[in-house]
Amino acid sequence: MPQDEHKEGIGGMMNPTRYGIERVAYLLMRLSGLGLLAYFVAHIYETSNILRGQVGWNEFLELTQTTEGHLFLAIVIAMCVFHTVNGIRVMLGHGGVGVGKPARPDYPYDPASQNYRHKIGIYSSIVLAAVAAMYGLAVMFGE
Amino acid sequence: MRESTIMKIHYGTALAAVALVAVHILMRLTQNFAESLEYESVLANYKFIPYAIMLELILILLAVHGFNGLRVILIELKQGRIYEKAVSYGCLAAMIGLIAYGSRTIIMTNMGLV
Amino acid sequence: MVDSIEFDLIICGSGLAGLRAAIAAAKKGPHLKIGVVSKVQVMRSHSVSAEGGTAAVLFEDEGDTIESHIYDTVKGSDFLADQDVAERMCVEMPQEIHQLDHWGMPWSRRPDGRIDQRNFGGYSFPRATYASDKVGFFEMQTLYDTCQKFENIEYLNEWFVTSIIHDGKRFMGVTAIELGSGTFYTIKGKALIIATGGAGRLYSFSTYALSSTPDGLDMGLRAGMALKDMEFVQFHPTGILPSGILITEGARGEGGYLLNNKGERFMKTYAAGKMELAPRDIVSRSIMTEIEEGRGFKHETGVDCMKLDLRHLGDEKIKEKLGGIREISIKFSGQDPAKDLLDIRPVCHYMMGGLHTDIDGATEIQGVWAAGEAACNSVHGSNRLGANSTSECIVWGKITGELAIDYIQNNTFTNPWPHHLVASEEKRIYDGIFRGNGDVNPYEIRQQLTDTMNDKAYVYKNETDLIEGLKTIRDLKKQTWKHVDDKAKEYNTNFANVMELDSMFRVAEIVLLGAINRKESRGAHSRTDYPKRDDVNFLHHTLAYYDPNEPIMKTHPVTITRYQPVERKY
Amino acid sequence: MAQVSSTSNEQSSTAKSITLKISRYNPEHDESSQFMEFNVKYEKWTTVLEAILDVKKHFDHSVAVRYSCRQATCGSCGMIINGKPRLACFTKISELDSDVVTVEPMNNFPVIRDLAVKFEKLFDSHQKIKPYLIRDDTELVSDEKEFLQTPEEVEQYIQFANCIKCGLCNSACPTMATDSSFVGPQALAQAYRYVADSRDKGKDSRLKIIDDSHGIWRCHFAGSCSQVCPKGVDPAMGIQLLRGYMLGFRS
Ligand SMILES: Cc1cc2nc3c(=O)[nH]c(=O)nc-3n(C[C@H](O)[C@H](O)[C@H](O)COP(=O)(O)OP(=O)(O)OC[C@H]3O[C@@H](n4cnc5c(N)ncnc54)[C@H](O)[C@@H]3O)c2cc1C
Ligand code: HEM
Ligand code: SF4
Ligand code: F3S
Ligand code: FES
Repeated sequence: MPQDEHKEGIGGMMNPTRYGIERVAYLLMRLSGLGLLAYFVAHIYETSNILRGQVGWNEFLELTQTTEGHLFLAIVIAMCVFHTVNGIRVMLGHGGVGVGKPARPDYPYDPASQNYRHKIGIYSSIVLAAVAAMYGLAVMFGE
Repeated sequence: MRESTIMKIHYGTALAAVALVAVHILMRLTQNFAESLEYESVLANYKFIPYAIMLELILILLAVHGFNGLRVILIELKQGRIYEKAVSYGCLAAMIGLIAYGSRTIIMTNMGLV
Repeated sequence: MVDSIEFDLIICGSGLAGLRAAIAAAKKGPHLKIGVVSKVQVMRSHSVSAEGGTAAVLFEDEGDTIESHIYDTVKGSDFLADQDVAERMCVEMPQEIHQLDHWGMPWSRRPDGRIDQRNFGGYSFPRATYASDKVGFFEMQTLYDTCQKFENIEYLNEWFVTSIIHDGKRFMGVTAIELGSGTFYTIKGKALIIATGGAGRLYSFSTYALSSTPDGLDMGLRAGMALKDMEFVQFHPTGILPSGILITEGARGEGGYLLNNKGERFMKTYAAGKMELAPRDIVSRSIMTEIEEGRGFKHETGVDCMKLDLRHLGDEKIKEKLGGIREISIKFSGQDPAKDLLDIRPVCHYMMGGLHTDIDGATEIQGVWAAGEAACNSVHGSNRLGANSTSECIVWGKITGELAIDYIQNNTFTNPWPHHLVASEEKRIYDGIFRGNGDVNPYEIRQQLTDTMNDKAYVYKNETDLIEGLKTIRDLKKQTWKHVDDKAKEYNTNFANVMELDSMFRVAEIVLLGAINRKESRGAHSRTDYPKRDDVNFLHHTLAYYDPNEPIMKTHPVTITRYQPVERKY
Repeated sequence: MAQVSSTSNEQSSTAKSITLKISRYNPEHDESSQFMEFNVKYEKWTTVLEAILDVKKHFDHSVAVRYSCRQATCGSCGMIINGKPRLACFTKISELDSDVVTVEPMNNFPVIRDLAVKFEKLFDSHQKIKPYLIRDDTELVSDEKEFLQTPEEVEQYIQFANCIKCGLCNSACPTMATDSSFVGPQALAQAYRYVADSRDKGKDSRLKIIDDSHGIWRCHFAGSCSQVCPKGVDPAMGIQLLRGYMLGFRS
């Protein structure tokens, strides 16, 4: 029997409740990345319908121009905005920008990398995503 | 390929995509939403060569970025030489497949083969 | 058959002494196999707790001298130190500090980039080299990390060594239990370095790690070596309440005051010249005298204590130089040294005694060396100065590591393996302890033993107390505590704990016997019934040998080279 | 004369009590882990480690737990306490604010028994990143003095040198939760500790080692490592700064 490594597993990886907003951002980043990938593949397929001529295109368009379709699109917009804005934050972070400067830590320890700059980044990506989704809904349903 | 090269590409594609997707969406927004989706206007867009080139670029960038992202998630979920090789090549194949399929649409539409 | 593995050199213990020895040996004998065996994971050793500093003369250009370091050490020892040994340490130390620096030690620095030093008790020059207040921790890290370079060092993490195997003259191997799997092993080897550290957990109020029990001392004792000067137990003046965790002497080195309940710096009565920075034995006695004369405080646990005042140092200086003790006092005692007075009390902190070795760290068995706190090469005599212990560990770690390699390379090893000794050791621990029966809780016995030591052999001692203590301990020993209720093999710490207790009994007895025999007051050994030092009758070391009935006590001369004993005044 | 002895074991009238739930599991014998409950008394300063040892001493000698220094410097006693990785000796019962204290072995480490876990992988990863000064003259030749290093230069790495190898960060990290080959925040932070040391010249060789498909790139700046670190090491910062070198943001 291979040794049980006692890993926390996917449940532990996904659990967003324990380590603050940074861990929520981590999870949303993953989910939105996957969601966008799925949408992207679907979108390529969708647009390929143009090859079927005007009738084919319109047929397909009708399938998506429903309430569910619009809601789905709104989520895609949200994911896209979140993933993009948070992606920029993450890239800056990965490059060492805004993660604080090394310094003697004083008890009680307060890790400099978990700072307000990045927290603001996370919250603003969430807010922007929500705003974008609402704007999208307004446009789509506003017809 | 070294992991750092792959990841630099990942970040690079992301950055480039930010710009291009922004243009893509902005162009959609210059028109009324429903109008923008009308067959004629879509087709016209495809026929406009600079726009078609941009679409092709977006296609490549996002496919590379997205499938590499998928690869990252998958190799973190489970380890093993064979599995990781399968994931890497699988993602590469899917990436190429999607680019080919998308390019077909763009090229054919652009050349007026519809 | 008992499972067996083999090394050229076995190092038992992975504290500062053990790791320094490992590096010295690995460098000198790159083709020899070195095994570091430790009952805790290698870098979890007690040495990580050392806080304040490591003594060495670095600033001869500013007036410090090696000579002065030697004299301070000898005077601090109340003239019981072997002076050639003290000299050796002081001469070797400066380059060891620089060697540690070359290996990556994060020493605290002066603005010009040179290594900084701070003041410590009993020195006539500030020569405690420090790295904030985590000296031992950083030294351990530096040595551990440097060890990672060497491919010929292997680490046996969490192996409990139980005995030393030799053929009457020459070392052959050790027996050990791998705690993880519970397997009993023989580890064969050509040479052994014992670096099992101090035994401060003989006392219940102690600064030591919970793993600091006298297993190594007892192992040597049972193998026929002598324990030397065990009656000299150092009590550090400032253990914080209620845990007993150390507040480093560096706190006073940086300018901290000791206050009694009149708000006076009472040290002016006892050592006006050095005040709070008198050697530890003197400060601890002063605190106890103050308490007995009614000028102490009561802690909320009901224990008498004294106050340590660091407030005038200011928050910034405390954070910079005493960050570790700031964390400790806020977390464990709820007292912020920048705002509150700390509740402190003398606490068991160091064993001057240990396995009897010569100046090279060689023991009485060929092929066995001892280094660090487990050894007694008599560098500290009857009272160690702060910061001299990590120095000792490093210097003799290096010396013994190199000598052991020389010995291995210059001898042939063909003697037949003494199977019967392994068999009898297996019987001793498995039949005698693991499968033993009885209904007395060994943990409660251990508590009573350590409480007895605390009550009867504390800062001030006297004949009645000591004899009573010895009697209590012998009575406790007779009870039926030799059994292990945990029957599993894997990670059986219950088994290890009972073996530790077994060794504690033998060593505690020697501490008390030594103290009873020494009818004088010298250094850390302070008898109210014999308050004066007696150089006529007691200017000698105490040796104790194993005997199944009662330890055999002997004496050993002190090496005096240039400093004749004089009255010790600060 | 009476000299008051042990202090930590005395129970004053202020003692309260909690239920301590200890995860028990011996992979050699048991199918799965089970909780055993004990009622223990505590004072405001009692740590979780003391409570566990209290159980070991008085109720059940067989509880398997690793400990040594009891002052948060040796890194032995990491475990999951009420759902989060913490040091048992550095967590007071009173600060948990709960009537039930649950202790489990750390995640992402194989269990040896009960609360004790195997550390081999952490030690191996640590060794892999070459945790020592790399330059030609590390071995002292007789009369050499120290390498000069200003206090400001020390400040560049001292934070990361505080790591006690307790493994809490590895236990909290989301990548570690599924990736058995990831080097982990502990080792990566140590790689940065040495790279940032002005005395070191081994940056390139270390960057090469961690540039692996299970190396530094598997950190997504989730930050959980820094949130659980009991010593203020902030591995997340070290890792991002290190990656800054690899991305060419820093030199
Ligand atoms: C709180 C505190 C602070 C101190 N501060 C200072 C200071 O500032 N300056 C100074 O100079 N000195 C200081 N000292 C003293 C100094 O730290 C110690 O004397 C020194 O660390 C001892 O190191 P060592 O290598 O001899 O042994 P230790 O570090 O105690 O190591 C003992 C080793 O032996 C192993 N071992 C024991 N028994 C067995 C067995 N049966 N089988 C296998 N392995 C075994 C243990 O696992 C451990 O690895 C301090 C001491 C304390 C208690
Ligand atoms: C347009 C702007 C985008 C930016 C700035 C961006 C940025 C990033 C970044 C920085 C990462 C790395 C995250 C990490 O390592 O923690 C990432 C991951 C990922 N991205 Fe994007 N991305 C963008 C668009 C997209 C799109 C459109 C898709 C879908 C096709 C996508 C799919 C993914 C996936 C699947 C991942 C892996 C998720 C993870 O590892 O957490 N991204 N992105
Ligand atoms: S970085 Fe912090 S949490 Fe991680 S091992 Fe080191 S001390 Fe523990
Ligand atoms: S939690 Fe893990 S993902 Fe990175 S920032 Fe810390 S290593
Ligand atoms: S016992 Fe050493 S860190 Fe907790």
